[in-house]
Parts: sequence; C-alpha cells; structure tokens
Amino acid sequence: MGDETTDEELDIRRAIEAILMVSIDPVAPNLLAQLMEMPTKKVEAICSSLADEYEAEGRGFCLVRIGGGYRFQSSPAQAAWVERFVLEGQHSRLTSAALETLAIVAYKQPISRNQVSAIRGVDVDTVIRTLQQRGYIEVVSTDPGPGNALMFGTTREFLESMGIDKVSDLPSLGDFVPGPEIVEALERGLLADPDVVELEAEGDAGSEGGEVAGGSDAEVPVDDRS
Amino acid sequence: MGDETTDEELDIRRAIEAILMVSIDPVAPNLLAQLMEMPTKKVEAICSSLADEYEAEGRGFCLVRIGGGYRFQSSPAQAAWVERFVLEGQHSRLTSAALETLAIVAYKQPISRNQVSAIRGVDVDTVIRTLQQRGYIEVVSTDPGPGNALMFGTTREFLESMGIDKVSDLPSLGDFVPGPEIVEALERGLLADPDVVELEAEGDAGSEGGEVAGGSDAEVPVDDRS
Amino acid sequence: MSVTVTTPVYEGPFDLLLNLILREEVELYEVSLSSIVDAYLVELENLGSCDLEMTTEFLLIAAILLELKTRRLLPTDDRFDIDDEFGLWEERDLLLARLLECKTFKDAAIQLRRLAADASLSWPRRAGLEDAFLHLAPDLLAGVSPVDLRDAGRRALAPKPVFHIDTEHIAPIRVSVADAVREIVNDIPHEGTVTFRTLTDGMVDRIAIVVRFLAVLELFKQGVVEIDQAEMFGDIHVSWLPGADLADIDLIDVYEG
Repeated sequence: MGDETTDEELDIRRAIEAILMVSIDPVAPNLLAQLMEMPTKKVEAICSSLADEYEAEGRGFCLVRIGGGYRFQSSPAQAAWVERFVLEGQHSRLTSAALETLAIVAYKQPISRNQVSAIRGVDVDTVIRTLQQRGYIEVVSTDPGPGNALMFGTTREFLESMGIDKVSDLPSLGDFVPGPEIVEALERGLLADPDVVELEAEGDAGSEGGEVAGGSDAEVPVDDRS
Repeated sequence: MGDETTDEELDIRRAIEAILMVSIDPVAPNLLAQLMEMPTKKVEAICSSLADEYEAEGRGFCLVRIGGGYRFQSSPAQAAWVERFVLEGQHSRLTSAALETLAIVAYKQPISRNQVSAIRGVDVDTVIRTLQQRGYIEVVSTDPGPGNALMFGTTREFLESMGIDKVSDLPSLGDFVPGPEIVEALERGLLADPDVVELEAEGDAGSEGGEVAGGSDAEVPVDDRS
Repeated sequence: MSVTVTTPVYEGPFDLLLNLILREEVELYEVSLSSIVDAYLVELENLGSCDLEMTTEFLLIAAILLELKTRRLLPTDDRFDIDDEFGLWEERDLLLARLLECKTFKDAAIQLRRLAADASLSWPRRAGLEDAFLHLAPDLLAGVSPVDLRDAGRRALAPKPVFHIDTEHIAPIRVSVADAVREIVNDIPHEGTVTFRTLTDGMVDRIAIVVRFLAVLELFKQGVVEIDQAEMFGDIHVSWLPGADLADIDLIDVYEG
C-alpha cells in the first residue's frame, strides 16, 4: 500500500475489503459512505485505489464498479481456471433476437412491448418473456395512457452481465447510427421512379433523409419514435 | 509476494485466488490440487503462504481453512464494520425473484434445486443459498432416485416469519388465473397450451432458430427446460 | 457496393429488407419483384435450412412490396393527385426511418454481445455472509404476508404460455376407407338390410361418418351392396347382394385422406 495513506484511510480500506467480501450484491458507494461516515467521493477514491492495487499486484481477483456498486470478482485473466472449477456454465449466451430486443429496451427504457415490437418489426412476446425470466429486464412502470401498457426497463443484473455500472455507461446509441453510405444504399433501395424527381426534392425538404444521402453529417431521424 | 516464487507458482496463486473468490463453499485442497494438476501438499503450501501474505498486508479479508477446505472471509478484526453493514446496509427485503423461489419451495416441498430451476427457468443456486443461509429453507430429505438430489423444504423459522402454524395454513394457490400476457395471446387466437412442452422447443426454434441456422455462434439455449 | 452485412441472420421483415437492400441493391420501385424473390431464395440457400416463421415473414414483406409497387405501376387518375404522391413519399421516408432504426439496434446489439462476452470472463463473489453474522441479519420476510407469498407462487407456477399455431383443423385423418370397408364387412350381418344411420351409430366425428359413407359407396362400386334411398334426406338402406364375392373387397382403392 502506498506510503502516504493515513491510518484512518487504512482502516477504511480494510473495512471496505471486509464488507465487499460478505456482500452478495454490489455495494453502492453511498451506502459505504454512510456506514463509514465519510464523503462518497472519498469512498470512491479509496475503492479505485484498492482496485489499482490488486491489479498492480497481479491478484487473481479484482474489485470492480458494476451495477451501481462495488464488488469482488475473479480476474478475467483467470477465466480458464474458474471455468474449470465452476463447471456449469453460469454465463449462457443470448440469441441475437434476444440481444437486439434487449438493446432496444436498454436504450429506450421505459418502453412497452408494443413499442419494442414496432421497432423490431416482429412480434416480441416470447423474447420479452425470456429476457424477463433471465432477469435482464423487468416491468418498471405502467403507462398512464390508455391501455396502461406495462413499461419495461433493464435490471441491475443486466448491468452486471454487461460489466457496466449504469445504463448511461452503455456506448452511445449515436455511435451505431448507420453511416452515410448505408443510408444512401437504403435510400437507393427505396428509390422511386426517376420521373418524379422534382417531387423528390420537394418531398425531401420535409425530411432529413435527402440531406444525409447527400453526404452531410446531419443526424438521421432514428430516435424520434415516442 | 515473495521474491523466490517462480512464475508457475505465481500463476497457481492467482488461479487459487480467483477460484476461492467465486466459490460459495470452502474448496477442498485436493479439489484444487486436481484442478491444478499438482500435489495437494503444494496447494496447501501456496494457500498458507497466501493467507500469511494477506495477514502481513493487514487486509480486511483473510483466507482460512475451514470445513475441510479453504475460503475467503472477512477478517475478524473487521467484525464491527461487517456487523454495521449487516444491520444497516443490507437491503432488508427479498427480491421478487427470491420470493418466487421461496414460494415454489413452500408450495412444492420437498423439491430439488433442479426442479426449482426448471420451474423458474433460470439458475437458482445463489437464491437457494441465500434462503438456506437465512434459515427459511433447509434440506429435508434426499431423493432416492438416481443422483440423490437434495430435497428442500421450509423451516420452522419460515413459518414463524409468515405468522402461520404449518405449511398447510398457507393460502391455497387456487385456480390458475391467467396473466395478462396469456390473455393477450389467447385474444390473438394463438393457443396457449401449458402441456405441450415439446412444442415449446419447436416454437423457440422457429423464433430464434435463425441464428442457429446461420451457424455463426454456438448458442446455449436460452430456455433449457426440457 | 462495399457495404457488407456480417450477420447472415434473418430475424424479421425489416431485417430481411435491410439485408436484401444492402446486398442486392434492390430498388423497390424499379426492380422487378422476381429479383427480390431470387435474392431471397439465394439467402435461403445460404442459410441451408428453411423455417416457417422466416418464410412467413418473407411473404409478408413481399406482399408489402407488391402493394407498394402496384400502386406505382397502376395508371393513376387523370387528375394528378399530388396528395397521393406525397403520401407515397411519406411512406417511403417512414420505411427508411424504420430501416435505419432497425440497423442501429442491430449494431448496438453486436456491441452488447461484446460487452457481455468481456464481462463473462469474470465471476462475481457470491459467498455471502459468514455464519457468525447471520443472527444479525434482519428478517427478509418482514412485511411479507402469506398472501404475498401465494401471489409470488402463482406468478412462479403459472403455466408458461407456449405458442404454436392451432393446426387441429388440418390434423391428419386417421380413419381410412379401407378400414371402414373392413369394419362393415366384418361387423354387419351379411343378410338383410341395414340403414346407414345404423352403420354410423355412435360416431361423433364428421370425418369418420364421411369415410364410412365412402366405404359404402366403395362396396356399391364393387358390386357387393345395393343402396336405396326412398326419399330425399330419408334413411339410406344398404343391403348385401346375394352371392357377392367378399374376397374381392381387399382390392379396393385406397383413398388418401
């Protein structure tokens, strides 16, 4: 441990190590802060220094911030050994149908089944139920509008399985908006008769499609469904 | 770590740290020896050197030999912090997943872990462990069939917490009332048939089979009920 | 075109359309639908298998395309309806937006798969509390009533709906005319007259009655029985012809159900 750490800090480090060792779920930094009666920022700093320490020492375990809190976990480098020990595959993979549905829920939450279905273009009932059973999504609210649709959102378990701390840590959806060449290809695929080209100019004035096809960086209206 | 440790020994230390970190129960030294393909004596020597190391570094956790194996646990010196965490910090309610698992055990006892898992459709090891640790369920018998599965049932403590005298005092599950998604499915003119389990497999192949057909990734079936 | 889609996986209509457009440069209004079908068939071949759902989805999208296209091809009203034109453009823009959205989430899902794969290299510590602290742990069931538990039980034990298309109406016919003939020959006294009503006594299944009727017709054709119906909707009387050779009966045609 670093030489400049104070005695009080050393105590806190030990306490955190002990608490994380007995906790089943990730422990939120503000809960630690509350227990230790110290600012959350300080707790976060100590946790991250502990994490660095384990890594520098080449430990077989690591301390990560995940699903809204801190937890101990086996080091990724030791995956082969742990796999041998665990035997039953704890991590079963999702099909791409499930994963795409999960992505929609994750980025658009809260979202209803029908809204997901509209984006996927297919019925998503089975997939939604599978994701719910697996604990990746849950009903987070009820739509106040007519029909009182159940609104789904992701769970802490989802965050844990993605190895991230919070939903906003997901890569920005903007990163996945298709590039101009794909938009162009799609546009070309949907191209109308050449003899209504004048209308195209008028029609496109209202939308942004033409502009994107023209190669500018303007945002594609991907996100405007409500 | 000591200067005299070889690279191979370092690797083994890391592997042991990783395995012990994720194990729920103490891990027997001969199991570790078997996994690492090395003599039990050597494993014991490494474990005890790890334990010494943690102690020398004044860690908040320690590695102990207990119940025929090794395990990480919180350091006795940190007991006051852990107590505080247990009393104030732990969320004092069962998650709905845990409650459902408890309900399955309560209504279907005696029942094996695999049977619960089959009903829940997900891995229940951690939840069963928590319920058992908290004294709500216990092993009540051993299945005489092949595999000798441990059969779980509820405890006296469970009945006390529920404020009832005996399991048969639990309210009847009653006639099955279909959930909204089932009603929805029925309205759509699709048949919801709880009995046709083989057909479910077919259904899944239909909806998620594209990926399998594509052959890109070996997929673990999402729903391993059979 | 340089664009390639790396996942040869079909999940839904948009997916299909996306792949078709991106790979084959299908131009909705200009290219013949048969090329779309061809492209689809090539895709099918590549997948190496066909499933009903995928095929249905293709039919759906093909129908949509066909509708869009016919609207373009059919001669329009003499008066040029500019609203219709705009409507078409609106439709196209909407479709484009949906395709882009679909593609966006497809790519996002690939990223999620990577995240999950990385995360799956680590296992969390889940050992939980040591025995020494268990007595301190608050009762997790505090505030949970037996009714709450029952509700949780109902949720957990509710039959999971299993979706399959009801094919009862096309269930294979299990009664054959040959069997029916055999039954009649074996069960009915070879003298006197019996009514068709008696022959079908106790039969509930309409198809079984139909098959039995076909059997009677078959016997008539073979010259084994005489059929007589005195009045319309009256009883049909079936009587054995004297000296009929019952050995021939095994040679009857087999009706395919």
